[in-house]
Amino acid sequence: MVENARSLNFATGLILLIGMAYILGPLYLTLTTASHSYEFMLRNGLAWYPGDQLVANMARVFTETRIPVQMLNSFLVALGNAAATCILSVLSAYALVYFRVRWAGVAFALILATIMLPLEIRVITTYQVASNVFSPLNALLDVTGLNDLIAQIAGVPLHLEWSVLNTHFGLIAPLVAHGTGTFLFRQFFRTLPADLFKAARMDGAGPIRFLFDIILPLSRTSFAALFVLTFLSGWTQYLWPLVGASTPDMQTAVVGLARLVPDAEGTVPDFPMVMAGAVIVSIIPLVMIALLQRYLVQGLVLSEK
Amino acid sequence: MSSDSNLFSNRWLPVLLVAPFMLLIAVFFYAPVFQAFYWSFFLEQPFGGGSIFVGWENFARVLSDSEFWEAAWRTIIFMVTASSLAVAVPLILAVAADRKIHMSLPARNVLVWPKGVAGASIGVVFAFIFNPFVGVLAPLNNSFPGIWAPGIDGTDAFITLVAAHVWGGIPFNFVIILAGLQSIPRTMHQAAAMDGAGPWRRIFDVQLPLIMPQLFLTLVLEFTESVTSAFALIDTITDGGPGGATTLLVYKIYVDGFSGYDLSGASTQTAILMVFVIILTAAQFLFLGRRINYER
Amino acid sequence: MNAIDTAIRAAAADINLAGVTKAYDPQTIVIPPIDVELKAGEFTVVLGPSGCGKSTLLQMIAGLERVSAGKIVIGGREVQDLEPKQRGCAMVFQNYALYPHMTVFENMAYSLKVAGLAKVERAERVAGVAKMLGLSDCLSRKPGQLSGGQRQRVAIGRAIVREPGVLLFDEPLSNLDAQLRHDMRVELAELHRRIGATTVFVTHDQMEAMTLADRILILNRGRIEQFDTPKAIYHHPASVFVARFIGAPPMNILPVTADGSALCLADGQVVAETPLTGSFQLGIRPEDIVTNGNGAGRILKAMLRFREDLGSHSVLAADLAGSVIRVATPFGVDTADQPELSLNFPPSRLHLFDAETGRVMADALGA
Amino acid sequence: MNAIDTAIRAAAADINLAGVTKAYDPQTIVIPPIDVELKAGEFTVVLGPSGCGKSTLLQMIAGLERVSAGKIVIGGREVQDLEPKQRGCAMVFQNYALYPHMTVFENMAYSLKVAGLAKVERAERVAGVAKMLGLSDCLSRKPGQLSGGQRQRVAIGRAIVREPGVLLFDEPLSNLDAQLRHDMRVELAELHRRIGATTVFVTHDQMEAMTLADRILILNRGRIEQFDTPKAIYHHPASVFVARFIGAPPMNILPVTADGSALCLADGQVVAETPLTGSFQLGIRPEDIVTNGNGAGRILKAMLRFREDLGSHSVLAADLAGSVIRVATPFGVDTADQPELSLNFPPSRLHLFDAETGRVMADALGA
Amino acid sequence: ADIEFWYGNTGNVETAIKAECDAFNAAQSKHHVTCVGQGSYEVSMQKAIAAYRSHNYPVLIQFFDAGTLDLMLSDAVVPVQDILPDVKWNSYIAGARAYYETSGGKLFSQPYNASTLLFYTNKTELEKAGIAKIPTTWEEVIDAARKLKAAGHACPFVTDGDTWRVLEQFSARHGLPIASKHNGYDGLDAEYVLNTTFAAKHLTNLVEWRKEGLVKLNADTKAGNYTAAFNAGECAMMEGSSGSYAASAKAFEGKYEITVGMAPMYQGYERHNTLVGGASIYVMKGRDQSEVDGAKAFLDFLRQPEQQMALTAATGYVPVTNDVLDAIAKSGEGNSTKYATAAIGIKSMNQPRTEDSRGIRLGFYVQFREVFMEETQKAFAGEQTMQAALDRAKARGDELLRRFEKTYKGVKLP
Ligand SMILES: Nc1ncnc2c1ncn2[C@@H]1O[C@H](COP(=O)(O)OP(=O)(O)OP(=O)(O)O)[C@@H](O)[C@H]1O
Ligand SMILES: Nc1ncnc2c1ncn2[C@@H]1O[C@H](COP(=O)(O)OP(=O)(O)OP(=O)(O)O)[C@@H](O)[C@H]1O
Ligand SMILES: O=P(O)(O)OC[C@H](O)CO
Ligand SMILES: [Mg+2]
Ligand SMILES: [Mg+2]
Repeated sequence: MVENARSLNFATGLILLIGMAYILGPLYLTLTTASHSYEFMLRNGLAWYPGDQLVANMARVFTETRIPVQMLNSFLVALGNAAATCILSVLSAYALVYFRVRWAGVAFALILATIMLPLEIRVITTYQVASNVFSPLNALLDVTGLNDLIAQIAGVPLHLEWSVLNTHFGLIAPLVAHGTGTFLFRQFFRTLPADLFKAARMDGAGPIRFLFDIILPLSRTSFAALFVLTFLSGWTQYLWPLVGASTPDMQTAVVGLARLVPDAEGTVPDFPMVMAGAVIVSIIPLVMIALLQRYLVQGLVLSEK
Repeated sequence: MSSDSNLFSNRWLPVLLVAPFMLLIAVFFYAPVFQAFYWSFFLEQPFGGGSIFVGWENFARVLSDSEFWEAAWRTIIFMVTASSLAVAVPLILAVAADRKIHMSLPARNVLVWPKGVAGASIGVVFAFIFNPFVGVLAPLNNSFPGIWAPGIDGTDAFITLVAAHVWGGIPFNFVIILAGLQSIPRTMHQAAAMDGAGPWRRIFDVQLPLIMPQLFLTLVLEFTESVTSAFALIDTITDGGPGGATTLLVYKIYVDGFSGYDLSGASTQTAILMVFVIILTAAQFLFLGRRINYER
Repeated sequence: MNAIDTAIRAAAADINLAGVTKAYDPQTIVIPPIDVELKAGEFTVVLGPSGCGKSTLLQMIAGLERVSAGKIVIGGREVQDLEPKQRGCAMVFQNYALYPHMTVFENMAYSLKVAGLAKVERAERVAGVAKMLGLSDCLSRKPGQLSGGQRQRVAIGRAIVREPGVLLFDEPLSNLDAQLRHDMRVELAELHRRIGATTVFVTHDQMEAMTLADRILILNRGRIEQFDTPKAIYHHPASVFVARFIGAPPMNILPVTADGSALCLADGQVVAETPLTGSFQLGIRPEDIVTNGNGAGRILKAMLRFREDLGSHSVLAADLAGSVIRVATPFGVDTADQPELSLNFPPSRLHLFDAETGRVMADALGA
Repeated sequence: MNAIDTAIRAAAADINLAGVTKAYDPQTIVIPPIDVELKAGEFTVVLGPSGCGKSTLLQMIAGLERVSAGKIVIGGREVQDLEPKQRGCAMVFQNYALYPHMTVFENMAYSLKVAGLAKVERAERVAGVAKMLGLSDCLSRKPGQLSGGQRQRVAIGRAIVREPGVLLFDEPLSNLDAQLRHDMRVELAELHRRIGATTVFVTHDQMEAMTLADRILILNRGRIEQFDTPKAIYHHPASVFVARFIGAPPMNILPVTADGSALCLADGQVVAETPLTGSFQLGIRPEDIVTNGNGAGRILKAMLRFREDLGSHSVLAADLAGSVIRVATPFGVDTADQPELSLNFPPSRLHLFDAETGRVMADALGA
Repeated sequence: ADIEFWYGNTGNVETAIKAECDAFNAAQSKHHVTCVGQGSYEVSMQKAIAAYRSHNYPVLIQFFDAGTLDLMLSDAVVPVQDILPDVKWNSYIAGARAYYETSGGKLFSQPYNASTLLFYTNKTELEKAGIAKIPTTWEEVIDAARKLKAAGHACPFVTDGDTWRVLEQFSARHGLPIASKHNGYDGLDAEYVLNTTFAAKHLTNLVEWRKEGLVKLNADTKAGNYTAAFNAGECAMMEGSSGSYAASAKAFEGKYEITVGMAPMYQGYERHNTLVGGASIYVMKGRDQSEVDGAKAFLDFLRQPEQQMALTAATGYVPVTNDVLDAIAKSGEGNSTKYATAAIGIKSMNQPRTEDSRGIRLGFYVQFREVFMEETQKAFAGEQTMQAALDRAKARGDELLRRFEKTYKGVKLP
């Protein structure tokens, strides 16, 4: 920057300091509370300084709650969400950018529209659909009258049923039905020089080879960014896992954590344990951010164009 | 773009490539959306025993329901206050972190951390931290009893939600805005400095106008993000209370549909909300999007 | 097997374009029907202003762009409907278009790999080409770790490793700085001598065109203005367009009128004798004008406006009959700084063009 | 009010750099202490290879970069600790750095607005400058809607609208194509004549330097190699560095030894007489070499390697005593294509440099 | 057969339910039951609905009282009495039966974790404040509260203002209707009347008492929750479900003495029965006979006195068949605190009955509970008067009823 005025730097530093305090404050209080005993909390409330019960509280989270197995669910959901989103997005974006198809615009609009209506808005009916994935098909068969035909031929109308509720697939699929990844990759592909495509064609590469030999290796950073983003988003989901999984053993850790509070009806919630749970539940994504922050930033930068 | 030199001409391969994703969004996005609109024209028995077509009656009822409008109004207030804060705070921080001082490196890192903390976890934590008896504001309450009572006072509950939302919303917006700021060429600052503009003036004359695309993006995304985050926060901090003071539309839909098993009512509200969001997003694109399309 | 063969080895081939036309959309015809014959092994430079269709032409030969009409025959085969890889052409792109994630070796070997050539053979061929291009030491580096010149060479290596019958270059030097550009030019010339592929080289830099080409094809809005050797194009431009386009500073063009005996400038000064009548455009190169009035031809009076001293020579700008002309003084000659100049236009150096069409009037000037 | 004054109007001012030093970090000194005096109204071109510190020097004058040590005096005021806007300098950036969100008018008026000038006055001044630069028609357009040359002019307009005492240019023409570059060069020269501000112009294009500069400052790794008029720099380069840097093709440099009487090439051929002894570097410009052995000085034998015909002249590359030298034949001269060349190195055109330091040996050659 | 059973409870109740499931599986080998907790009554119900719609549901589901009408009209369940015709259903106490039977007197579901509203005191604290007699009327409760407050007690009486506690149970035992048509028992065209009965006065009193510092709500307590506040000794008196007795007793152990009694009455009002709360188990329609057999076996198992006693001991839920009280008496632990709620609970539910204290049979009642809470909370926060809140609750509630009526057009109450 141009000026180096001391007062300016001081003000800037102060703003950043306040910002960091705002971010770190709750995290710090979470940690300190998690490091005291339940009795200490009952007596003193919020803990301003660390205690020595952190390990003990964490151990209790592991022995007394379902959070360990729920962490596994979270991990599977996050991983599944990330992997499926990356793969499906890259394929669809590739098809839309690198092929001469007349319907590309329509397809892209259809995909883009999914960004506008978050799952939280349409959760009721998504739940209904998830309870029978074939219901749209059934409805289609009924409406078009095809089912009458089928009923005449086969004797009974076709009515397929497949509930994905309370399955890992069911937890993941509605999260993947989201266009951000396709959008991101499309933007990225469009920044790749057109000559690269020409060069590959001159070298004799067809669409599949071009995808695997050129596009995929070049998309590594975008891939990583999207992967981190969708992993985090899968991990931190709340509403869908809350309704999509009916048993605690299928629920994700975030839901389990939120459940720890009302679970303790009749007693003051065991906040130290809840906070220890919060720490445990956030540790994987936080480590991920710390390690992959670079990709995250690059990925988000891309999405801006 | 229409030229063949840039494109493959295979006919079925692209269909094959898009098909899995299209199928997925057809089933898990469009079918539910369609279902919501469909149900909003019926009175649907919860256990599926039967349904009665009622035309626009559901809409008429919802739209004349003062509860719906209050929830809608609260939603708008939340979106406006929480979303604008969730963009403004990161904006200020990003402008600060864009200056090369010692603090900016750790800040750039730390400010991204909340991205890893789930909305529901934030909720659990903030519920405790803002607890009127044991939380950070307890001393205040000791001196002025009842001054901070999110369990009783709707405004206090609302403030807690906003504070939590902003906390969780900082990273994403911060990163995008910072990226925008950093993509402003150094010479642009130098040119403005030569033109006599100080740092403060440059923020408004150069930096802000130039990161309009990023700001626009954050605003659009923040919009849907606030819906998502709001649900988790409400469900973990306030349960929509006290007295419905924090019942935003998303939460109301969930409660009506899931606790009240009023599928038609919930669907109708969903449908209205969808139309509202679509109109708003379209408006954003039309009014904001158009003005910021200049080349660098 | 035939596919592999043309993909990775072909003899230098003739290229014939017959009535080749290109329109990206029906309204705008980028290239009206053109016919060109390029001889096997010849080095053709395609020169023209931006947007005239050079790249389009090249890409049609390469198969990256479909022809709207017409035939392309390479080495006797009609290829306009074939895929790029079946045409036996290789191409070097303006910004190289190297695969950034592959090493130099992988970049060069990629086409061979796609064609299914065995690993050992691939390695051998790449090694050979790398040696020829002085790239042996950087085979395992990625393009990002190379200098501009090296990248350029990798791009060329990638093209010639396939031993193509036709080598296409689309402004391959335009991203390099002046020094490197000069060096690469020399390298390219030598390379062509060695591998002998029919070469089509697109540029808008006339220096490149002059020094590299066997023949230069000058395009103007998709039409061929002239297709001839560099010398012929320099000394006998077929049109005002060519005359202006080649040479720096460009040829001076002055409106003249002829009355059947003399060729007059706008202010009446007589430049030369001529049997013609009518209006024309007169061309003379800045370096052909003799200052100080002691050359052949009549003396013309001009007013000096300013001079640029370029060390090796100076360029004077002068007003002559209402037009500004440029005069290059040969190096060594120091012109005194007086405003009035006496100039000679040696008749043998004069070019006369039709005022309407801009085409040259053959043998129109006596002397 | 004084602030406004220097911000928007100043007389052409001397610039004195005394012991100015720059180190971005303590290890790497980008500019060792240098002293320069630029006269008021003078047009100084700073020339040097990439990374030599040209931009850094300019930015220190502008106040965009702090000096590590030393004093900068502009128009008698010590300015090294002042803010950019207090120095009365204006600057044109390489990529123009126009504000993309402002119209051309707003771009040009911005500094006036910041300085608090009234609206009417702003409009007046901008209108004046716009007219001078031929921009009157595009005042309400955004930079994105302008051509390269127009953007360039807006950048200049933005700088001169403040009527600065000092005008700084950082490679303002490097993004333009050759034709436009040439035109802008002419425009700039005229502009300078008109507004008369002390001008510092950074470039690495010697053509620009030669044609624009009153004096050229040649930088090499932050050090001043030579600071003199273009002519002096071309004809009397102070070092091998300068000699090689100026002129295209560059001066030929050959290692020579002197035995107190004769100056010999590596293969023993005598080039000239000399009273010196020791090893030196001999320089001669390609265009100073006379071919066909009929010029002044001794005849040297060289082998032709290849020739490039540039139309206006040809450049020959030849082997001489183990080095490759370039010879430019004046236009009009057609050399026969024989491999053996007889060359004259006219003694008056020879430059002798110290083998170690590369500095010129003044008056070292008889003749 | 392998069968599944869904329930909504959490905490120590959930532990007790799981124990019963394990006991069933251990007791015989013909069937195996998997018991799945859904987190809450409301969520459990919604999940059941969606599961039923997708034909992917368990044979046994526990539903709470508020869902009774929805289930009766759902056509999704088979009345237990049809499936198990041989069971002596009239051994169920009338108070429990009334809520879950059809107009024809047929039990629709098997009462399971039955609760009712009780009055809890922290005897130790009351005595400290000089209150010797456990209050039985609201007047006494408030009197005691004043004393407690005077003695420096921060939280004399606590409630969460929940619909079930402050409206349903209050109205029932005071013989007041909350809706016409005997709370909907006589037809879908009922209307709310809660804003016109004495309940309105009581609720207004609560607002006043809260202002005075005698009554506290969840959010007024440090513990954040009324039972937790009572259990921790923060509050001295509370009205609560019998289902939370075990937890309270355990929390008091060694610190305080606890009492439970029937919920307080206003002087001058005759005491009527309190309603059965908690939840009952339904057999879902359309499952295989083998599953139904498993379901029958499990229901039979749960009905056994020993099982009911175990649940009571572990949680405080009230046994609801007449034979259990005898069994408790026979066990010789009749006076043990772990069965403290059994006798008092049954006694409370067996008080004289009116047509308005049978139960609640109103449509979209779960949503109405939300409405009631929302409006009264606003009244407690001072944003509107309690009367206004109740008026609004009635208006919004009637709206729900009309819609329900329309949704089930042509359907008859069974
Ligand atoms: N894909 C395309 N679709 C439509 N028009 C195109 C396309 N590609 C090129 N054109 C148009 O065709 C004309 C010729 O373009 P081409 O790229 O061949 O020019 P060029 O001579 O290579 O120019 P340059 O020197 O700038 O590379 C231009 O007017 C251009 O706008
Ligand atoms: N902000 C900086 N921090 C550290 N080093 C820098 C900085 N700016 C420039 N340098 C270094 O200082 C040296 C001089 O840079 P400068 O930009 O002045 O070169 P230049 O002559 O303008 O080169 P060019 O022709 O490429 O513009 C270079 O080695 C460069 O790497
Ligand atoms: O808390 P419980 O289980 O006694 O249930 C209370 C009410 O009946 C719920 O509707
Ligand atoms: Mg081109
Ligand atoms: Mg520079």
